[in-house]
Amino acid sequence: MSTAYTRDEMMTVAAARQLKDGDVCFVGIGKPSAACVLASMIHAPGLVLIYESGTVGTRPRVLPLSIGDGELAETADVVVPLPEIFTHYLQGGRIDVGFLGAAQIDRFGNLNTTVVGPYEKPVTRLPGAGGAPEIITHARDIFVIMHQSKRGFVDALDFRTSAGHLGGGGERRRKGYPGKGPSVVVTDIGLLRPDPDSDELVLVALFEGRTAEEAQAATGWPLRVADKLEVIAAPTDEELSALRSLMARTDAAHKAPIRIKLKQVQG
Amino acid sequence: MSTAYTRDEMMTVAAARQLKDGDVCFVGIGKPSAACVLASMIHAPGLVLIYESGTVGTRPRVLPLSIGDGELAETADVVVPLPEIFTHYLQGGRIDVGFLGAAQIDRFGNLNTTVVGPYEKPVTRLPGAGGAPEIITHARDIFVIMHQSKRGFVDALDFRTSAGHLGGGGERRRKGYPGKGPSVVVTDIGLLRPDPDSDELVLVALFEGRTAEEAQAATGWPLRVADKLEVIAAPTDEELSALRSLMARTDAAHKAPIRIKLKQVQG
Amino acid sequence: MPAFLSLADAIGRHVEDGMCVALEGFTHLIPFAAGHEIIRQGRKRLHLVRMTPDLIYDQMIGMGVADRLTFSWGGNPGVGSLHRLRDATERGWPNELAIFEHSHGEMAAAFAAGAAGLPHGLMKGPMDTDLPQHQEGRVASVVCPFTGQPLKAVRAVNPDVTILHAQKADRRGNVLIEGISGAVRDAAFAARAVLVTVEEIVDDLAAPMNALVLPHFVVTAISHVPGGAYPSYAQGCYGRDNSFYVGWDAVARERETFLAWMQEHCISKPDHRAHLESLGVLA
Amino acid sequence: MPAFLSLADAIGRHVEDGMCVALEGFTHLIPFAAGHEIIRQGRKRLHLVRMTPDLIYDQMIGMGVADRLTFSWGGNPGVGSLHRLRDATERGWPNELAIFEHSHGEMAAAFAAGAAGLPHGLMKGPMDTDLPQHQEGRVASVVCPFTGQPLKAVRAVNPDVTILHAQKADRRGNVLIEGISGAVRDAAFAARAVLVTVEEIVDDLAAPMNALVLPHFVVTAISHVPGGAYPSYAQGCYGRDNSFYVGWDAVARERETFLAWMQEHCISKPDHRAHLESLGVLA
Repeated sequence: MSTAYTRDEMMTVAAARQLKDGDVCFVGIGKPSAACVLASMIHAPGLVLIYESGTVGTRPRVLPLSIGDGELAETADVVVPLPEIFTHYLQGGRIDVGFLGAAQIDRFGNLNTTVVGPYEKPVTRLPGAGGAPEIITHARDIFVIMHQSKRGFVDALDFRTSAGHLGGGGERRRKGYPGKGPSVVVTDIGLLRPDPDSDELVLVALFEGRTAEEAQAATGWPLRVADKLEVIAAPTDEELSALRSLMARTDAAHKAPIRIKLKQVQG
Repeated sequence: MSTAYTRDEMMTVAAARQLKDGDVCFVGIGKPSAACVLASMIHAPGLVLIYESGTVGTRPRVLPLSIGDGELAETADVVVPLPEIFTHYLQGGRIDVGFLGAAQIDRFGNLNTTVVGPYEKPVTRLPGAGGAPEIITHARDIFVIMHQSKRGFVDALDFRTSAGHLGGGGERRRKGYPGKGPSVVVTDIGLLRPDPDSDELVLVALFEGRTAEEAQAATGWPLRVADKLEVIAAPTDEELSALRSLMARTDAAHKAPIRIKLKQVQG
Repeated sequence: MPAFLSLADAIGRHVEDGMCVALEGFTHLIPFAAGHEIIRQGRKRLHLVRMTPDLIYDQMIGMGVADRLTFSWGGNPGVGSLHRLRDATERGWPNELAIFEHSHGEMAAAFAAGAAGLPHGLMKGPMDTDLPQHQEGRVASVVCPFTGQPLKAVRAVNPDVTILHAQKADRRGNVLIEGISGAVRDAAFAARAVLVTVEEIVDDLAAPMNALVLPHFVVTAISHVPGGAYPSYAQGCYGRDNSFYVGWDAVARERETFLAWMQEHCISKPDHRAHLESLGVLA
Repeated sequence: MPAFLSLADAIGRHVEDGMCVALEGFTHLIPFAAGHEIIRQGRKRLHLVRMTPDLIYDQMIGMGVADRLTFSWGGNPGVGSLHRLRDATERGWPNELAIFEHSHGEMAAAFAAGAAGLPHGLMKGPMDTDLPQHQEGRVASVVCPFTGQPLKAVRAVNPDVTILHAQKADRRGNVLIEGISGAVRDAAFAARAVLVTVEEIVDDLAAPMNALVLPHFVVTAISHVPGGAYPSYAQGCYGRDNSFYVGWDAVARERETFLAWMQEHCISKPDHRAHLESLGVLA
């Protein structure tokens, strides 16, 4: 039996477990980053982490706050210009998994990170696309991580920033997307996976102590539940202690004061 | 009065004099390279030499045999991937002068480096285009250096590898080429420049001791001669001694035996 | 060869009202000092271009220097919204701001095409998103003449001026950039003029053979502005001040606190050194 | 992660008759050892791709391994012709050789498009040359949808196998290339399989942050072949043997001397080390 843990910790651990050793993973900032770094510290030491800032094969010891922290460059196998990440790595078909977050997701795994409300007169203006449309198109597989709530799991997106399974029923495959699209959505309640025929996201697994009703109540469409629901094991002591020390190191690093020593002109 | 010198030396020195200090120069291998390196050692220390191998701002102490000798990389400000040379530097409009040689040239400065005789059944198969078609299109100005002979200065090219002034009479300008095309052809007899209206190459200058008749006899079309022919001064002692020591260093370097020490696997 | 100018002179001579200006640097090497100088000099109606607007564009937009923004991700990384950017787009304060939005891949393609002298770049799809409805004249469908495959054409971006921060320049004006470079190389080659602030001016760049060096003939002016990327960072010189990014959220949330902060730390300060002193971040 | 194989195994497993194979490296880091191994293993009907065929393709073509050649400059740099290439194209010896000719800019665009997963690259013109008459299906005119400007489309090149030589690999299979790199990065990313011969296998590449590194997941197999670029060179390891290039002219001019040389120095030798010994170039 393991220690007490938070729902956030469970979500991050479950997300980390999705990654296989040796995967080449295009990492989104925030929760995806925590999951990927955690995986690389536990069961997937050969996981290759690529951030869109241009850092390839990076092994950060603390989580980056931004997608371009110095930590990512210092621990990378190589740092390349950002356009090369999009042409040679992503569009060139070198990425196994893209790991993304979003503000809204619909039943077919389409994502919105652009705007809530109308585009021209937004209720909430979100940051926008970033690299997500290209990641979701080209990475062979896509994992999504999001807190489950009716605000985020919506019946209809306000804006489709990134194409998941489109209208479902194999539309994405028929259109010849290079990558297969979102294959799992990790939430703070459990896991959703697309139905192989309809592409509709189905609740397939629950974290210990969570219920299907809870998931349905947190979803803006009538969420289907798999006949047989897997139960996800609680975080192991190893996972929890790795995650917590990662978070502690990260907090300390982000709070460390920056002091600048100005350089003078030589000679 | 300067020392005795060869026609080749005169040609190289005259070519070098065409270059202005500070020019950004895309350098072809062979005679163009000798002229450019010589210029950078004498009157144009700020000449920026770019070779298509990717070496930018190189300052070779010996002439490269190939366009990608290590000397070019070791003395460069930076070495970039070759595609970047063609996209960012050449097509991007960053080159002042392209300095080229060729096997054949016609009266409008069009060049052939591909084939003598028919393309499918060649009499002589030449190396081909290399970067010349792009250099001649995009560099703001083009200098050509070639021994003058009826074999090289032809009435009609067997193959147009690189576009000079096309059919003349401003055709190149009308077609919107980014660069203005060949503005001078340096031979072992003198200098040819295009007529401002017809674009036809006209003999405008002679080296000491050479004659217009000689030039006409070495040209495969009826070569026009400018009303007033400039006479090019003989190489100065400084030019000759710089050129000769450059050539001596180059000879020695190219003859130095290579010995390889094989590296073993570590550990 | 570039001119070596004070930052005030470089901005004064090369950045004019109404210009298209890109301050680039992807999280790393963001030219904050140059952005502040543009604010101090009161430029107006700029068309700002940046993949990630970040705090420097939040500040510039909040101070009313821009009426257009081309971008692909407009947030405070790892923190939340850019409140001044949102106030401008959602409520037109301090002025209306037209936005030209892209994905990162599109912006990279647009800069790369601009750098290569091409009118557009190419991307492979499909990408069924709602963005193209808002990208008229900037994104179009084309067909490969060899395969018949549909492709996306993205119009090139060619700023009037690109402004960068870098670790070093040598005395001939060559600029060395080490670490995360984002789209800075392409943004520089795409621009008509390139201004660079640097941590150091040195006799010898000591650059590795295959480093990212902007050669001097691509650079218009160089200004010696140590600390010029703060609160962004300069690899090998100082780290990113993540706590500043976190703290900015509260400063920028309301117009009044924002204006007061800008007055105290930017407008009233003669230069970047004084700005850094006012923040207490000098060692 | 790439397999660490002997060169004979790497070629034996990954290069098949009839494949499209690019041995790249622009003057620098030309994979001579790998080319010789392909000759030794008697591959046939290869479609060889290289910007600059150089002596290694002269040798391979003369030994009859290829029936197609895609290239942009086919000479012995600074020396003259590639006599075996000319004998093949002009007289069909030892077999007919179809040539697919480009300019350097086109080849660079074709490799870059291939690396980026695009079916074609773009170039700006105009370029009124006679080449397009011989480039059917490889070069086409297209029009920019934004400006109406005519552009040149160049079909992507995607080799079945790209073969490179490099200074170092680490034990995870990351490959470091220093110095002139030509189109090697793009030729590698454009290929379905990538074989690399290296001077050294090390624990730590000690690569500068922004170096040219091929990450291990792009590399299929690595073979430790010190001296594998000779008579080309490996920056920091050994220089280009210009005298070999000069001397090759006389060797390759006649079929008999060529065949005798290949027999003595390549075919009859078990591996690259023995080849180098036979040339007397080992220190």
